[in-house]
Amino acid sequence: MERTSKVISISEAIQRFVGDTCASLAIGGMHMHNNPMALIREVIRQQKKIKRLITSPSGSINADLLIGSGLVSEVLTSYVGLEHLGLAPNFRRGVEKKTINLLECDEPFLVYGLQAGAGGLPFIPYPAGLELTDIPRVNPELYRYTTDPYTGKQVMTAAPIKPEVALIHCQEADPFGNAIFKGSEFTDRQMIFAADTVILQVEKVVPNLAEKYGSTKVNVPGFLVSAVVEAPFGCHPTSSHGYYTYDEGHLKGYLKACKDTESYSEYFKQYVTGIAEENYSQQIGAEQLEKLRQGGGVK
Amino acid sequence: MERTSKVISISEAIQRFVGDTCASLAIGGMHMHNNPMALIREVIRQQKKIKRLITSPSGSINADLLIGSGLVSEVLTSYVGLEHLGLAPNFRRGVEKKTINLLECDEPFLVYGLQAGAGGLPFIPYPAGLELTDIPRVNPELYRYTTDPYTGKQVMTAAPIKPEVALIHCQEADPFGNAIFKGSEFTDRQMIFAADTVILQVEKVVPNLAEKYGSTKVNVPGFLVSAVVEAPFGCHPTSSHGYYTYDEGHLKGYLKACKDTESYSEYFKQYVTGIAEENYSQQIGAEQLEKLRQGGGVK
Amino acid sequence: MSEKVYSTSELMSCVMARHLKNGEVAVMGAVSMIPMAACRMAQLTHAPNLYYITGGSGAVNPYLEPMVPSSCDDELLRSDAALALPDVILLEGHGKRLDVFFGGGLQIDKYGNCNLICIGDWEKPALRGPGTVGLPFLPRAGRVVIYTMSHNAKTLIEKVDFNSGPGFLDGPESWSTKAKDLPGKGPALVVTPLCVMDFDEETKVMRLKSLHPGVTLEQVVENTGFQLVIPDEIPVTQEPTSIELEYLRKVDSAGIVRNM
Amino acid sequence: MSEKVYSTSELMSCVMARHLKNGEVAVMGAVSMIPMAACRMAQLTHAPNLYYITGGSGAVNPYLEPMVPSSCDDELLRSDAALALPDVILLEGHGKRLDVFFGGGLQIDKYGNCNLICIGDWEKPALRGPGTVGLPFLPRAGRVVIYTMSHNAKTLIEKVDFNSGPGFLDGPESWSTKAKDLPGKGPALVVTPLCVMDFDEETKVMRLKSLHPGVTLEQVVENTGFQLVIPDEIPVTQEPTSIELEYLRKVDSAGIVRNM
Repeated sequence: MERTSKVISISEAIQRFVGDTCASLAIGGMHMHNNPMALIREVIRQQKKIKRLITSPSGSINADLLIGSGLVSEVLTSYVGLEHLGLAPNFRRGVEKKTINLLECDEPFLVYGLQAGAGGLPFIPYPAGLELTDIPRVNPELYRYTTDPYTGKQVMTAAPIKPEVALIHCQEADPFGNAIFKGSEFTDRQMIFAADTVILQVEKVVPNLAEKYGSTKVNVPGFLVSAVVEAPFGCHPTSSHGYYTYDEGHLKGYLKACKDTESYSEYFKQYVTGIAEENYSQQIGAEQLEKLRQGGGVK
Repeated sequence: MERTSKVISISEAIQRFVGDTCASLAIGGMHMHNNPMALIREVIRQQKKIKRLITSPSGSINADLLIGSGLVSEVLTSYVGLEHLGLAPNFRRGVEKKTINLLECDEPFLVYGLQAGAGGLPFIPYPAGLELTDIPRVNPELYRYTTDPYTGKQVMTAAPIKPEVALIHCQEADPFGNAIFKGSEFTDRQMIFAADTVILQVEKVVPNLAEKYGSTKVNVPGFLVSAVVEAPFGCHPTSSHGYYTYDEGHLKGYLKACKDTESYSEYFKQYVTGIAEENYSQQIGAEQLEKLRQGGGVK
Repeated sequence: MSEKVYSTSELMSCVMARHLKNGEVAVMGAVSMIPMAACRMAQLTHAPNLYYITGGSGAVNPYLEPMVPSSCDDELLRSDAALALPDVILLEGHGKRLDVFFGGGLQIDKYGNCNLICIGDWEKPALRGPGTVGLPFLPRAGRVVIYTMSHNAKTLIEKVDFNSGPGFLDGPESWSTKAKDLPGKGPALVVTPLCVMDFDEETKVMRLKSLHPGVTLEQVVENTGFQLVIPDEIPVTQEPTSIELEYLRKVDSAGIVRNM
Repeated sequence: MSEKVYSTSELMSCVMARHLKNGEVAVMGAVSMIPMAACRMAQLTHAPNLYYITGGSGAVNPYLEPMVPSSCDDELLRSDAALALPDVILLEGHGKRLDVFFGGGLQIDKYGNCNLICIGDWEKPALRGPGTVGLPFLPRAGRVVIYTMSHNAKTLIEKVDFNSGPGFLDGPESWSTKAKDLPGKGPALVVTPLCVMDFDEETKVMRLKSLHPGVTLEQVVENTGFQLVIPDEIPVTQEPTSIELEYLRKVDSAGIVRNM
């Protein structure tokens, strides 16, 4: 008997593994790096509704584009922004105009919560001092308190996070879902361990991945992955660590396009809803992609 | 100005960084692999008393030799044994004859506890079901209970573990303590993150470690390390992943020597107290070491 | 009885391999040569999509051939992937990641509880065991496969002196009370040098499933320290097929399992 | 006033670099070009044993030259070591690992509390900020260095609308009550385009420490939304030395800091 490959097309992956209303969707990548944009664009094309969107400690265009698509009801996040390029326009507008519900949290909440979700832990208690912000006050559903049985003191807790689906970008995977992060892992590996269903997009499917890098570098075990999608340059306009850098011009263009409805819907048509994901690279242009491939470190 | 090297001799490392009575000593390595034996033998030579010894989830000759030296008051462990070669004679005797105090725990206690110690967390609550063993009953000091604030249920907790000193073997380090595990990390990296003071023994000091392996493989940051000791074959008779395999004959000889006081003190004289660590390799013999180097995988 | 072309430990490996289904995820701890060989063999025969993790090494799907005795050996890192131990603990705690957990003990009782801690009272043990490592996770594993090389009345006993690897606890009532919300379905199979056993659905007591070739019912009853459930019909454990043996020996070319 | 051979952001980098001691460990988050350059420059000048971690990348001691703007860039992985983000969170939670934590905010108040969440009421914000990421760890960092490119009365205010990065809380009393057992010593330094500030030991209120060359006291007072502590003598911030500038520009050959 042969092992079953998990490599399928991007449209099939989203069709099969994301429900029409997704209870909670975690999206990998941090700032303008390793965002699983190919999968995210396809989620928008297929108009999957997202009840709760969960970002890494620093969401970027991955979250902002989804929010801008109008598919997201609420967001659990500690940051959505474009780092040195500015604020995230759709996130900002959504929160200010209350078209999305915000579950305000901090970075450790996401890290502890995913850890708890991954390990079957009922919660994670915070180190002392982190209860001093105003965050627990505005998120009493998720931030709670219990007794430290060793000192008798009250401690703040993070709730477990168990995303229904996680969309993650890895640089390379074998056909069975075993995968690597060439550069930083961010919280992507935690999302993989915590989610019920994981869809991986990769730059490249590599049959003998462990031989190529050594097995200790391959720290995503295939049995946690439901589908592998090959999507070269699939992080564009964000970077893929070790493959290519982010497209600053495109990101700035995005920010500009977000300024009014018309130009935003033009952006949407041009890069998301108006084209199949298979044609996205072409839309950006081979020359531009090659330039981005020249940038970025740690090849 | 120049960076300060942390590379010192083995005797100086133990002298400077282990008190005459060490409140808690964590020792790395799991089963017959990556045991920091050179450091452990030196601790015995310098007759450092150990109030609490903390093992990985599977201690081996590292713990058994220390216990056999009479320097250990109590042990926090979930296993001390020689895997397929048999029980650990000094551990067994020590517990049966009550010459050591045993803090009985399970593997998750050590992993959760080190995690909590490393991260400033007050404790880690267990997943449901792990309270069903008899262990919490015999270790009520460390296993406690609190309320899950999300469900109202009682949950068992693991106490934080913060070793005063950790003795760890890494395959390679740079002079500043940045280090790698070539093969498995076991819980050694957690011990490094949880301990107040870390002494590393390495097969080799490599100046440009991150260039050699890529920085993401170098996941022990130098600022957590107080001293680096170069000790080639320093894990003998256990293995060093990626460098050499364990010495089954020697381990069997050790088990045999433990059968009576006379032969044990002979073993001690021959390999521990009777020689300087610098002469240990010679005592084993170059030919035998070369044979072990041929064994083992993942070079 | 004709000369056997396989050893008892090889037969045990085959029994375990057959129990594993394609697409499952299995995990094992120390001194697990028989389950390791079983997993790899299952992959090479009927279960190519089986995943297995060899204990402390964190190796996922080690290629094994040739296999090695230690569960933490670097040879195991010739594998599909490798996890740091804390990640394996996450998987074990999660409750829905691992379908099969291989366990065992110095003592195993009629409800499938395992003891790796001590014989006698914990305070004054007659024999101190090595410790329990990861066995407390058993109630969170899909199902538990227990094995031992010592099928005798001291190992297979009425009640463990110390419960360090929970099976059906004190039987059906305590199981349904204490474990009702847990992800684990409890012990499923017991493999010894004499026979294969499972558990009676009602009473949760260990039940004879098949006798190994050449072993009599009396032998099993005599060497079991509690009253086994004995069904009306007791088949003989199917001998290793030539294909099974071919793959098992490919995996175990050094004869580590064979000569146990 | 003669033409300056350095930019204000370069001066800010130098101020921060001088504040870092040899052997310390520093950490920073997003949009941290000035602190990054400061750390690397300090390593190359007076603090070769300084360690620094650049935010989400997990990079330990990136070689930087040439530096890049994003805190998660793979260029930063040309470094001594690199940690997965959850490991950085362990270090931040521990309380005794990090000597210096670089922070900032949309608003910074007189007690050094920072706000990255919103301007106005959280329920109906006039401006929604990006979010607070790791700033809640501030009370567990050895000391906090705050910086902002906007020294004006809207940024430096009496009290933050939302406290997402605790400084001295509501002042000496609340600090000594709520933070007495915490490992952090609170905010230590504030660096802006106009001046350097520290905190009065007694009142915990921000105090002018030095004015950047060419900046007047009036300018600072006018652009600060609360009553600063003004000492009797106010030195001028020491200009970058030629050695400092040489190393800073070696690190920042692309002029990212210079042209901020």
